[in-house]
Amino acid sequence: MKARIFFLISILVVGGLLWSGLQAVHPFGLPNGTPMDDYFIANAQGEAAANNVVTSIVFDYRGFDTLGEGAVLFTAVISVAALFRKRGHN
Amino acid sequence: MNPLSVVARTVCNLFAWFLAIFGIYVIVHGHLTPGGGFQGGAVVATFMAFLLVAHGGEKMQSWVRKDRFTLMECFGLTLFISAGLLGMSKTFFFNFLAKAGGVFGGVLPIGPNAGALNTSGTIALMNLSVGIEVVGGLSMILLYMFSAAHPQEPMGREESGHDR
Amino acid sequence: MIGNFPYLVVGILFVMGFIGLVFERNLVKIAIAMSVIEAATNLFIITLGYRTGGSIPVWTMAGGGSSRMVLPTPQALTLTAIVIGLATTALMLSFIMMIYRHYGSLDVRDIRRLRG
Amino acid sequence: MNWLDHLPALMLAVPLFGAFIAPLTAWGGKGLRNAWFLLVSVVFSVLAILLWSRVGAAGPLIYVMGGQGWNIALPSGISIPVRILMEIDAFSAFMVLLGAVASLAGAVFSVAYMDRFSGMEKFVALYFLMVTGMFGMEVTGDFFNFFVFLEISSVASFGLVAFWRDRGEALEAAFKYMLVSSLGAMMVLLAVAFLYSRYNVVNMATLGKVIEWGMVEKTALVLFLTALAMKCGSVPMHMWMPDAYAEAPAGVTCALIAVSQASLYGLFRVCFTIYGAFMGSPVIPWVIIILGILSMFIGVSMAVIQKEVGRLIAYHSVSQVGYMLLGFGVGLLALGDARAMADYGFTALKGGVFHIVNYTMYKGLLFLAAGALFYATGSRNLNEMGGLARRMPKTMVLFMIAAAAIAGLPPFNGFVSKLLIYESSFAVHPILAVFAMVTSVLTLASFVKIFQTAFLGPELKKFAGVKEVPGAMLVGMTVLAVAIIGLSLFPTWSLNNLVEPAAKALMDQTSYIGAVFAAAATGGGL
Amino acid sequence: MWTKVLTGFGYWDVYSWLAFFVIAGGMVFFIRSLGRKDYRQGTEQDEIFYGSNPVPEDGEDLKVPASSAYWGYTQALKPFYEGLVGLHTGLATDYAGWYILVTAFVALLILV
Amino acid sequence: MIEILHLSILATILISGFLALWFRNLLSSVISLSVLSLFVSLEFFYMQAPDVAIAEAGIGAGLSTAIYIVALRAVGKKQFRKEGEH
Repeated sequence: MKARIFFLISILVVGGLLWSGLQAVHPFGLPNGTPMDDYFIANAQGEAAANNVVTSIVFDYRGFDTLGEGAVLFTAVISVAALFRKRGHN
Repeated sequence: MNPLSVVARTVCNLFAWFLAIFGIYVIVHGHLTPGGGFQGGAVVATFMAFLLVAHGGEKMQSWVRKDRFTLMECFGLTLFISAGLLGMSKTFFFNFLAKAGGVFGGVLPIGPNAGALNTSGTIALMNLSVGIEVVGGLSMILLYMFSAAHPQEPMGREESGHDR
Repeated sequence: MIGNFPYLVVGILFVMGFIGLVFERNLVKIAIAMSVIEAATNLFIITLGYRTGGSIPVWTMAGGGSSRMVLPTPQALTLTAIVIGLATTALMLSFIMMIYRHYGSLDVRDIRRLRG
Repeated sequence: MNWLDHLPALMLAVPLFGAFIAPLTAWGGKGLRNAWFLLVSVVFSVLAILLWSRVGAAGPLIYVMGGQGWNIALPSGISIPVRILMEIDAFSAFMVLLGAVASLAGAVFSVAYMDRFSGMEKFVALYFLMVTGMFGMEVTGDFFNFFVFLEISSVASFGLVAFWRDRGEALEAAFKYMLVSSLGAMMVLLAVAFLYSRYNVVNMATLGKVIEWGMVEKTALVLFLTALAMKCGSVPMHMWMPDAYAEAPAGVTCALIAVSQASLYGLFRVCFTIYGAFMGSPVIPWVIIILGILSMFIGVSMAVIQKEVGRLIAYHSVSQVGYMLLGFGVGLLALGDARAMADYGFTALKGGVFHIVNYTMYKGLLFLAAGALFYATGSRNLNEMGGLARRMPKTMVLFMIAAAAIAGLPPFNGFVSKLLIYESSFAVHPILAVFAMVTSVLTLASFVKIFQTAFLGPELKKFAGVKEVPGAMLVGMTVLAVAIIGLSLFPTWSLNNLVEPAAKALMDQTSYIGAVFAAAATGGGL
Repeated sequence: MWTKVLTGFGYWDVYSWLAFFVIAGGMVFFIRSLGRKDYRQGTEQDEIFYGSNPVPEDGEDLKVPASSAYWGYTQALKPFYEGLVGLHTGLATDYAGWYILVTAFVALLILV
Repeated sequence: MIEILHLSILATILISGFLALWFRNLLSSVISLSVLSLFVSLEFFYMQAPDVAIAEAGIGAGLSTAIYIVALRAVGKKQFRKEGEH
C-alpha cells in the first residue's frame, strides 16, 4: 500500500518532467528550422517520382524503417500463431 | 462466434466488398493520394473482419486456410526485401526503378500536378508487397484469435517442456 | 487562442495512461492503458509536425501554388509507430487470453506464481 | 564494387531473409528446417567475423540505405543525412561479433533441445527476428531505426519466452516482460520525438554534433537512460529478468542475453557519443554507478536464496549487468577529464567492455548447461536434483568451466575483467570496490550451491535412467566453452585486439561523429 | 581520490598462473602419496558411514536439499531478506511502477 | 470557429481517454478506446495528416477494437474479484 503512494507521487513527477519538456518544445504550429523536411518536400518528386511526400519518405528515404515495421508485424503474427498453434508433437 | 441473421449477413457481404475495393484502390494509389500499403492492407483486413463477424469463424475457416495467409505474408515480405536487395548495384534500398522508363519509371513534373500511376519506381512495388503482407498478417491474427476464443480442446500440460 | 493546448492534452493522456498502468487490477484494462499511452505518443509526434496554415504533404492535393506543407517526416514515423502499436496490442491480448485459460482469472493479483 | 562493401546491410538482410523464409520450411519437413536454421546462423556468424575484421582494418564504416543524395549541407557548415545511415565503429562491431557467437551457440543447442516440440518453424522465424533486432540495434546510426529494431527484438523475445505456452508461468513471464518492455519502448520513441522536435534530425552522429544542454535534451536523456537501463535489467527495474530468463527455452536465453547487451550498447551510445560533451557534471555517471551497485548487490543476494536453477542463474545476470554498469559509470565519470581518464577511466572502460564479452560467453554457457540439466532430468528444482556427476560428466565439466569463470576464479577470464573493474572503481571510491568484491564472493557461494546440489551427493534412484544429452547440445555448449578458454589463455591478445579498440571507440566521441561528416564531405559513404 | 592504483604486475599473467597450478598440483600429489598405502577401492573401506545406522537404499534419503544450503547465512540476515523478498511482489503493475519510480528519481536528480 | 472545433476534438480525446480508464465494464472501456482512436484520427486529419488519419481510423478504431472484442469474448464474463478485498 505504501509503495502505491510512492508510485502515485512518481507518476506525478514524471508528468511534471514531461510537462516541462513539452513546454520547451517549439510552440504549437511553429516549428523552428526544418532543413530535412524541406528537403523532402522539395525533392520527393524529383528523386523518387512520387507525388505523396509521406509515401516517398516511408518507402524510399526511410525504406529500411518500413522493412523493420513489416518485420514487427510479421513477428507479432508469428508469435500469435505460435501461441495458438495446434497441439501435438512434431 | 455464431453467424448473424440473414439481413445483417447480406448487408455485411455487400459492405465488405466495397471495403475490399476501396482498400485495393488505396494500396495501388499509394504514391499519388494519401494512403499506401499499410492503410490499404488494414482496410482489406477489415473486410476479413466483416466476413468473420457475418459468417462466423467455422465457416470462414472452411473457406480459407491459415496456410494461405502465411504464404501471402511471407511472399509479401520476401518481395519487399528483394525489391530492396535488387538495388544492391548501388546500395540496399536504392530506388533503381524510378525514372528509368518501363512500368514504374515515369517522370513527374515538379510542382502541384495530378500525377500518373506509372511513376515512383520501387515505391509502387513496395506498396503492393506491403499491402499483401499486411492483409495476410492481420487476417491471420484475426483468424487465430477467433479460433482461440472458443477452444475445442481443453488446456492440458501435455507439451509442457521436458517434464516426464 | 489554441496555444499549447495539444501538448497539454498529450501530457494529460500520458499521466492518465501511467495511472491506469500502475493502479488498474484487470489485465484488459492494463492493455487499454497501454493503448492510451501509444495514442498519446502518436498524437505528440504528429503535433510536432504541424505548421499553422500548412497544407497536406501530397502534391496531388496541394492545389495551386501552396508549397507550404506540414512536415512529412513525423507522419512517416507515426505510421510506423501505429503499426507497431497494433502488433504489440494484438500480442498482449493473445497473452491475456492464454493467461485467462491457465489461471482462470484476469486479476493481476492472481497472476503471480513467479515471485521472490 | 566489392560485395564486402555491403556487409552492414547484409548483416541485417541475411537473418531477416532467413526469418521470412522460415515459416515456409514447414512443408519441407524437419530436416529442411534444421538445415535452414543452421545454415543461416553460420552465414551470419561468418558475416559478423568479416565485419569485425573489416572495421578493425579500416575504421568506422558508413553505409547509406538508398543511395544518391543522402545529405544536405546547411549554411552553418553542418551536413544533415536525410537517409538512414548504418554506422559501425569498433564497439558496434565487437557487440555484433559477440551477439553472433552467442546466437550461433543457441541455435546449435536448440536444434536438439527443441526437437520434441511442434511449431518449430515459427520458433526458427522468431529466433532469427530476435537476432536481427539485436544486430540492428548495434549497427544502426539512426535513432528511429534503433527504436524499430528495439521493437523487433522485444516482440520476438516475447513470443519466444512464451513459446512453451502450455506452462502458465511462461505466459505470465512473457506478459510481465511485455508490459514493462513496451512501456520502455514507448518512452524511447518519446525521447526520439523530443530530440527530433528540437533539431529536426534523427541521425545519431548529427545529433551528437549539434546538441546543446537544454530542457528538451534533459528530458530525452532521462527517458533514454531509464528505458535502456530497464531493458538491460538493472535494479530496481530488473524484476522481469529472472522471470523471462528462467521461463524461456534455454537456447533462447543464450541469445536473449546478447539482446539485453544490445540495450546496454544503446545506453552507452547515448551517454558517451550523443551526450558525451555534457558528462562533466557527475550526476549521470553517479546515477549509473548507483544503479550498478544496487544491481550487483541485490541481484546476487536474491540469487543465493533461489532454489530453481534458471532463476538462480538469471538473478546472477542482474548482478553481472551491475558490474558492467559500474565499469562504464566510472569511465563516464572520467570522460571530461583527460588525466582521470588516463589514470583509471580507460581501465574501467576496458574492464566494462571485457566484462561484456566474458559475461555473454559464460552466462550463455551456464544457461545452456541449466537447459541440459532440465532436458535430462525434466526438473528445474534444485531440491529434487542430486548425484548427476556420474550420469552427465561432459555437462558437468562444461558447467564447471562456466561457473569458475563467472565466480572469477583465477585461471579464467572472469577474473581479468573483474580485476580491472576493482582497480578502477577503487580509485573513485573504495566502497565501490568493496561492494564489487562482496558480490564476487556471494557469486562463488551460489555456484558452489548449484554444483553441490545438482552434481555431487549420492546418486538418486529416480535419475537412474538419465543419460548424457545429445551431441548437438554438447556442440552448442562447446562453442562457448572454447571461447571462454581462449579468452582465458590469451588475455593479452583479447585485450589488445578485441577490447581496447572497442573501449577506445567508446571513449572517443569525435571519431564516431566525424566519420559521418567525413563521408558527407567526400560524397562517399558506402 | 585521484590516486593511481595498480596491483604491481599488471592485470594478468597466464604463465605465472599455469606455473602456480603445476606447483600446486605437484604438492597435492605429494601430500596424497603420504597417505595410507593399504587403501583399496571396493572393499569395506569406502563404505558410507551413516552414524552406524543402516545406509538407505535410495540416495533421496541421504542428500541435503538445496534450500538448506546457507541456512545460517539467510537466518542471520533474516530482516534484510524479508524486506528484499517483500519487494519482489510479482505484481505486473508493480514492475511498471518501479520503472516509473526510477524515471522520476533520475528526473529529479537531473532537473533539480 | 475552426479553433473551437479543434478544441472540442481535443476535449473529446481527453474525455474518452478518461472514460476508457474509468469504466468498470470492459466492453464500455473498449468502446471508449475506439472513440478515442476515432477522435485522434480526426485530430490527425485536422493537422493535415490524412495518411496517418486513414491508418489510425482503420487500425486503431477498426481492427484494434475488433481484436479487443474478440479477446473479451474469450475471457468471458466473470472479470473481477470482489471489491474491497486487497
